[in-house]
Amino acid sequence: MQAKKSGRIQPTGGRDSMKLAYWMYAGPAHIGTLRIASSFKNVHAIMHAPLGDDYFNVMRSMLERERDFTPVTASVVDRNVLARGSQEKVVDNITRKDREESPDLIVLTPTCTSSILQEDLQNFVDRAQLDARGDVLLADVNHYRVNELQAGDRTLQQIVQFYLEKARKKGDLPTEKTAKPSVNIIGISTLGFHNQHDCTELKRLMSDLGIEVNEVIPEGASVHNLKNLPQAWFNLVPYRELGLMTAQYLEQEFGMPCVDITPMGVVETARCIRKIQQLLNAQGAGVDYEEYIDHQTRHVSQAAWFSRSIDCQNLTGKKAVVFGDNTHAAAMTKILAREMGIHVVLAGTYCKYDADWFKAQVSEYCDEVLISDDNGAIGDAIARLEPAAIFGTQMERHIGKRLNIPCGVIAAPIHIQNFPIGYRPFLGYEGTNQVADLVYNSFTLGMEDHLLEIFGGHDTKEVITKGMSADSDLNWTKEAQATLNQVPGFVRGKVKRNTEKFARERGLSEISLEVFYAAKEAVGA
Amino acid sequence: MQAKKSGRIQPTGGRDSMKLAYWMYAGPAHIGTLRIASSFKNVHAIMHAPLGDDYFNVMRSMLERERDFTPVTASVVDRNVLARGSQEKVVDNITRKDREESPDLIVLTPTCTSSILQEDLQNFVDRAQLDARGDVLLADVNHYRVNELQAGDRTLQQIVQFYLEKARKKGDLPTEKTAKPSVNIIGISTLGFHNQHDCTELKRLMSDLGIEVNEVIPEGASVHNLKNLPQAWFNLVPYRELGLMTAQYLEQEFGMPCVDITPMGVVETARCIRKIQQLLNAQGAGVDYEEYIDHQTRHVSQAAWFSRSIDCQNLTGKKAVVFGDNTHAAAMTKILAREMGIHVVLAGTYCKYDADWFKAQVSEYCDEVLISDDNGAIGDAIARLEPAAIFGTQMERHIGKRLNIPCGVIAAPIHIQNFPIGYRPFLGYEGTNQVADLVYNSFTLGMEDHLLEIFGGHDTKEVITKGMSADSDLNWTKEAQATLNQVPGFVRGKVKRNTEKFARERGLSEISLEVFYAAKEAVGA
Amino acid sequence: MTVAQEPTGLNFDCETGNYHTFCPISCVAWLYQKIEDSFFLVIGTKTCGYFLQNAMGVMIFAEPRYAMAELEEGDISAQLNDYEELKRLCLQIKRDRNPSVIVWIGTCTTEIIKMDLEGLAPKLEAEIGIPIVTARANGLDYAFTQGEDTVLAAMAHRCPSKVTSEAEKEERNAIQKLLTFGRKAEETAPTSEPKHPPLVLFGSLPDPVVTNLTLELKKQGVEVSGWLPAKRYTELPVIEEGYYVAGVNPFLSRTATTLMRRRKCKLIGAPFPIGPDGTRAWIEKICSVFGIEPQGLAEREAKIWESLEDYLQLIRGKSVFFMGDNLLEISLARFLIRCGMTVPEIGIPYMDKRYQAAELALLEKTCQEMGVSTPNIVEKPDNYNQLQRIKAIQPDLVITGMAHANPLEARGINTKWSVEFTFAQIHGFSNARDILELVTRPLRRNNSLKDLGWEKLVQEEATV
Amino acid sequence: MTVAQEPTGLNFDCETGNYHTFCPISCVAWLYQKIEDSFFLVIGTKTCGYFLQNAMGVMIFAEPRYAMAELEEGDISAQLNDYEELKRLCLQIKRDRNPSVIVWIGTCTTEIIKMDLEGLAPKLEAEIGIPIVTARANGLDYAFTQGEDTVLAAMAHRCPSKVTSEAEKEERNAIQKLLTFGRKAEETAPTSEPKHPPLVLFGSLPDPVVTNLTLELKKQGVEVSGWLPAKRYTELPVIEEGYYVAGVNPFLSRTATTLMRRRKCKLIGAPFPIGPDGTRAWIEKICSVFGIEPQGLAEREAKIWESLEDYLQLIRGKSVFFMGDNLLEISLARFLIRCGMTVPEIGIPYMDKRYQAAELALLEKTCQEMGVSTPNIVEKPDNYNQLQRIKAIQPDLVITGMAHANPLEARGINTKWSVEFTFAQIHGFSNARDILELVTRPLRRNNSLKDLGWEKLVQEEATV
Repeated sequence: MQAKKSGRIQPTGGRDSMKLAYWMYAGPAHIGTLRIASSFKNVHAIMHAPLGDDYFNVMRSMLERERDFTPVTASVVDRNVLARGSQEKVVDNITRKDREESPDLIVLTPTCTSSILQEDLQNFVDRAQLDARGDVLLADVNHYRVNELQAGDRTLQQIVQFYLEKARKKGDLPTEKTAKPSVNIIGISTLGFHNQHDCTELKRLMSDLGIEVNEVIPEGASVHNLKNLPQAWFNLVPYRELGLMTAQYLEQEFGMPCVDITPMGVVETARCIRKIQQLLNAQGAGVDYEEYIDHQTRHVSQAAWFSRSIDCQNLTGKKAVVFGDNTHAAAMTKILAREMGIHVVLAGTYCKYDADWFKAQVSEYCDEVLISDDNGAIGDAIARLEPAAIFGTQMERHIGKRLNIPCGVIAAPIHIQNFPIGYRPFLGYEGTNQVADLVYNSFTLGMEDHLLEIFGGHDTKEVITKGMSADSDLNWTKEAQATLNQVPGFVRGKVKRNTEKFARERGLSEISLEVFYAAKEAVGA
Repeated sequence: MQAKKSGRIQPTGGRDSMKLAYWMYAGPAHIGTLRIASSFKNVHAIMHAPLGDDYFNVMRSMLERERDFTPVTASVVDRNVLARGSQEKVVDNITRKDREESPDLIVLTPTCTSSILQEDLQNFVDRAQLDARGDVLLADVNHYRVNELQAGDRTLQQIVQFYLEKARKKGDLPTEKTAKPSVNIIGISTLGFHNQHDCTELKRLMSDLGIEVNEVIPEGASVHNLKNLPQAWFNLVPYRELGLMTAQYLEQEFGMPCVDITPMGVVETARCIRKIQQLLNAQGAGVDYEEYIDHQTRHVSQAAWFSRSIDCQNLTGKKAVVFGDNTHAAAMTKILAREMGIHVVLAGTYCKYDADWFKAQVSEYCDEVLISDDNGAIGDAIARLEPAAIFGTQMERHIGKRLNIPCGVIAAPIHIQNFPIGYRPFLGYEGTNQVADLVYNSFTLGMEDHLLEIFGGHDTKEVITKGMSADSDLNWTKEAQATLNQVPGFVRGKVKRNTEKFARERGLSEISLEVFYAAKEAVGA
Repeated sequence: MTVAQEPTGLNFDCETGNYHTFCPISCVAWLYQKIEDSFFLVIGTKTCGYFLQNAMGVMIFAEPRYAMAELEEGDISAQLNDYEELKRLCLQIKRDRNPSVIVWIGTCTTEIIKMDLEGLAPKLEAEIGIPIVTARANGLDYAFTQGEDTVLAAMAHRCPSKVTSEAEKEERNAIQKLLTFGRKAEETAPTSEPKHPPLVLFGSLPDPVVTNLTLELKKQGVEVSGWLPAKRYTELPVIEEGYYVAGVNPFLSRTATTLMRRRKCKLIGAPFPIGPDGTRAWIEKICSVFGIEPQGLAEREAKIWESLEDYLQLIRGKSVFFMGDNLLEISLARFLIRCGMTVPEIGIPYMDKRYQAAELALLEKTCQEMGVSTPNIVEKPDNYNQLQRIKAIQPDLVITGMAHANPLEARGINTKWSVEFTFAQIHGFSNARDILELVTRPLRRNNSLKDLGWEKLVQEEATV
Repeated sequence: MTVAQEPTGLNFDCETGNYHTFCPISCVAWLYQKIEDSFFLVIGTKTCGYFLQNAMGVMIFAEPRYAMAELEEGDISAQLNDYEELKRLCLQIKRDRNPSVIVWIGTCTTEIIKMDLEGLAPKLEAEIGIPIVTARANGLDYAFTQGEDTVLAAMAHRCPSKVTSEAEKEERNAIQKLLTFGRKAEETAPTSEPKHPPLVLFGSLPDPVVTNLTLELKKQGVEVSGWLPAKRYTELPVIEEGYYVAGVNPFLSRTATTLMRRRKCKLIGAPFPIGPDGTRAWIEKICSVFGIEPQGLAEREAKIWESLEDYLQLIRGKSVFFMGDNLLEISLARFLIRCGMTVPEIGIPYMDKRYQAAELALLEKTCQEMGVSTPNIVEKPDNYNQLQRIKAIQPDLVITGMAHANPLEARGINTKWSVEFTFAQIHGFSNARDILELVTRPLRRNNSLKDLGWEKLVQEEATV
């Protein structure tokens, strides 16, 4: 089937309307597919797309400081290709790459743009497979219905299923479990948020627990080894966004149990380990990890002690906003609220497609839940709530910069700062330490800035009264305004608002000193 | 001998005059002594001092988030004690503590204040020793001649010598070397800059090299084990400020060789390992660490690759100022200049007592060397040089905040941020990773602030011209000023200065656009 | 004078032990901020300087309006001329900062070497043309907050006794100006003479608290003529013989004595305006001296108590142990007992039973009314002995200096830093919430940890 | 027209391979900064938006003056009315930002679904009262920097052809104003009519570079009447039939054609003012068209070369390979050959031999004069094949897109990002240093690493 040159795809019932977007929390679908394909060893992706759509290669090379060429080639769609149809070019490029680099697998994906052409790409793949020595696969995602995260989840499942079915057909599928308890770690991928260090930490954790790591997928995995997946005793899916579909497939087909508790924070790490213990013992392992958990909690991880220390006491009741992907936003909300006594006024996620899970996880730990991928909505919420700190993405970090609120970055979209060279896992026991530092530094460096602001003006004889926008329907007397100006900058906005609310409720149009103090007594403004 | 109640101590030839001090890079001598004493296990210090001088306990408890009570007790000197003489109180307090907690050793130290009394404290100690079951020792330091670092070095040596001589007298001194190559790591102490993580990293390094750790002192060491020190094949002194006197004593008395190359940075870590190899092979070990060094450099540490990567290329030739203690300032200067191609315009140390070593280490890697403990001088130099980044102490970080220059903290004076919960060594191969992150983030976060500054003003239709103080003897025409204002903020000061210099050299009193561009061409302003 | 008699129902003890407080030179950390045109020069050793830099958490403020005159060996050994050395530094300060006053803070070292600061200051002041105030805030004689006492006592000497020009009177009366600013002309035009003798309050409080307390008194018809210290040295209040004075802090006995003996003022001895009970008692006492019948104070206090109920529920019936640090202990204990807590022990570095007489009497009365036993008041406690007592008593909360907080927490004992009460705004009706916010924070935090089953997390770590 | 003939001595090749450049919508990243009262609306998919956010490194600027109109499934499937949808977004932009112009950037998607932006814009412009300019900066037809070409070509239509009021003339002539501002009245009072027909320059350059090039021409007696684009949309230059125009960037062939064909301007075909050689040639060509004898240009160029000597020593005799990215390749190669380098291959996404004719001729001449062989010019190169050639040739430097830099460095090949030349200030005499600063940086850096013996550090890592 040739490209429909006349444009518009068939109506599919979509009702979303054009959106004004300044910022995206998750990338387009093909990014997810490419992350999976290029995480595997010796897998190549062919991107059927116009010039300029192949910036995935730039992201991988620059953000991960990757030493190797990214195994993704754009089969360029230009005006000529559009006119002639792209089948020949795509098939040529697949077979050419098959010859040039002998990949085990070539994955073909369009982008949002080329998917509009509604070409029969499966047919392209079938044609190319005739000549290619390696496998050829069309990534099966709808580029307008799913985002990067969902597409990645789906592509990983698709590749796993492909190789397991292939092995089954060949009668090449090992059926026995490994002798010792073993695990597949599913969902570690290139351009994932701190994935590399998390993976190291998870491997250490498994080693501590006496569990062999059977396979880690997709990062660094060979598709030839996928057939060995069912030999593991269980699957561990640390991130909710990537790997669950694969784990579900493995559970359905091979009855493999799955642990999908993210081991982030002291409490959740313990819960994850206990779940593993339960699954292993159900298979006759007879392990007891309680002593290990206790030892790690009290002596190895410093996070529990940090929670009890005076530094953390001073954070008690401070307000924080959390925003990110499901995995990190939910885990962070629990850590802040449950382990550190910090008041989470809002927890939010941009994973709209999985909102119910998020709400169920965080509702008891926060005042408000926000499910949105509109950065303006999050910015407005932060400005309204004026938290003492934010834990969010790079976007929230910049919102915080504008509002002068410190922000610790806890989730993708990824940024080069999320590929530190030094060891910075978020998961496992060392992860609890790193998170404790992040929390502490976010609050205290914010406090330091405020202190500098307060004391900075006292250097000279001339005392400069710090200005504040008199943007209000209420009239502040000079003395009340002067007193308000003495309130430290980081709570001044809140005091002002509460005082005005108090005045409005009482029908006062002027805020005198007396009103100011009365408000403080009444509402703790 | 009773206290000389009438004040002033005897002239000792000191000629220093009263100093106006806003900031101190190193603490007073007794802090050094207390750091050593409280690093050991089951050693108690008695501080003979007025109320308020015992803030060491606060520092240790707060900065290190120490769970245990700091084993330091102030024997309070007040008006009554002054009047009656302090011997009885000091002796009572020593013997009381000996009873209460049975420490192996009690170290007595005065502070700057009480040392003026010129009491015969050795006599107090001798008296106390009559009743005490544990050992009692007077820290032998001159509180007006040496600072925290020198006092710590001396106290460690004094304690080591005390126990080695004691063991020798008792005929209790093991003389044989350990069967396998072994090392004493000397100089890890409480309130040391990232010492705990450095120690972990050094132990891992020694383990990788097949070297047993014989003793680590003073942190966590028992004085009973000091007699085993000579069994090690060599001593490793990672920090120049603490441990060298001990190592020299051990070399003189027991012929133990010492490695005093700080393993910080890829090159110096390799040099340190090669020196160890040489010492071991001289004792017949027959080790070859070249392959290990190569593997670590190329595959484990990411720092060498970072140096070659595009991120680091963009730092080439950028200007940096380095300031800190000898160990960290020298190592950092070498890393920046030699491993990263960064232009170190000034390297400085506050370790005035050891200035020659510093000059010899860094001279070839920087334009200028500054030996000073006057924070004003360093601040002025930074303001003059306008580097793109600073690597210094907390003081320089604050200088940088004022001047809007990012600063990575690389040296004491310690601050709670230098006691991270997450793993952050400066030494060894993981240290190279952490340092690379520090360098990269310092430069790029600085750049980010500048970019925000540049683009921040473009949000609305109204373009606000960023002000700049017209503080100059030269007259800038409006158009030249406007063009200058278009220069990015972070180099504007430099461009302005160079242009004015150019104009002055040519006797021009007005800077027109033509002069502005002529200056750019002539001096690259 | 109006100071009350010493109470008798309380048990006082003096351990004269080894205890920890911050050095009295700490006071520069808040006084330099309070007096905006001042410069504080601490004349001492590296030990003093390093303390200010580290323990006070002020290391982040490069070049604040205070510095160390660091005594070197040459100074100690008297080889150098103190006058010339201090002149050099003060001229540098004049050049760099040009303050309205330089406050010399003497230390233990200047005491021991008997440096004659009081003798040098007038001569140098005349020579360089900047007032120099000297205060002996040394650790041989004083503890922590008493440093403020030494400075205010010294400044009490500098308050003018008569103001000549109207302009100066205007400047000196800055508080009155602030409070009337913006009012209609007719309201203020005939500067109504207060109906009572002038009243000056002493004690360094943050400006909003100064305004607040001044307003509270104004509501009762009491005009405050001035505060010692004022926001600026040039605005120190006029003090004439016969003026009434009242303190707002329990650690200002020396200032009180100076005002009484040297400036011939009449001291109003009252409980301190900390907590709604103390604030009410303080206002009532001042009113009573001036023969004013206070209006609506009981209702006012009741309303505040009502607004505190959410916090009170957290602490009622719980015990709090004061290790002793900042001399605010009696006032805080009295308020917390009124809140429903019990107090087994109040450690305190120094106990002036005369200056604190009214506060001690209120404490005793409060214990009776609340039906709890009176606390044991231990002057100059021995911290080691206290830790043994804490281990035995297992109080619900220990208010302690910074050195002991983390180790106590590690042993499952809730703590709160005493120093926070020094820096927080705790005076007056409105700030009662802030005290309870601090007091309840460890309880709230550790409650939430307890729900998790983490209580034993560090408790078994070690024994006291 | 004055465009030179196509040169013949160069070898051109077209691989039509799979190559990487940035998407042409990138141009919004610099154009929204250049035109300060503009708003750019990119009408495309998530793929476009994520590109702008990530690859252009602009993710840190929340809410800059550009945004995505993100096409959702409903838009693609034509269920929704494009006009209504765009109107909704543009009204929102008007409300939030109130720009002087909204530039619609069409993308591959709008091409494929044949969204009629050119048809919708005039209607919407009339309805909402803000000019709407449409540009088809899509990747089907254009590469990277050509995005600017599409925008400028569209804006060329919007330049007024006649100015009525004096006030508007004043505004339109902002550059002239800038240059004469501050001069004495008599110097400027009789607005001296230029001695040549009006000249308008086109190409987006940072303001300091605009001023610099304007000044260079002024020195020779050539007045620049305006720049396309100007700092503000409201200051777009007047263009009348017969005006002369000259481009400053090699990727503006469509703008040049539009100015010639639609606005009846005369194009001055010159090498581009990049490097001292190019800048001199550019000025000379403009002067020659106006019959002006340029003064002191040879000395000027010589002096610049002299000042570059420290850099030249680093690159003389070294080879540089252009993989091809931003269409600046010919100009940069010509300058670097003049610097003493050799260039085996110039990859370039698109080669307009007519518009670049003078530049190509200068390249050829430069090669002859420097005695080096002419580069192989490869249009639409195949990156995989290029990597094989690089492996064979082992050039001293590869100027490449961001995707290939780190892997090449890891294999011991020095690289420089081509994109940096797009963003740096490289035009005119003064900026020649900046080009060499960029070009030599990897050489200087890797020299210093080489001294360390670290060369083989990653070279053996893998083979190309």
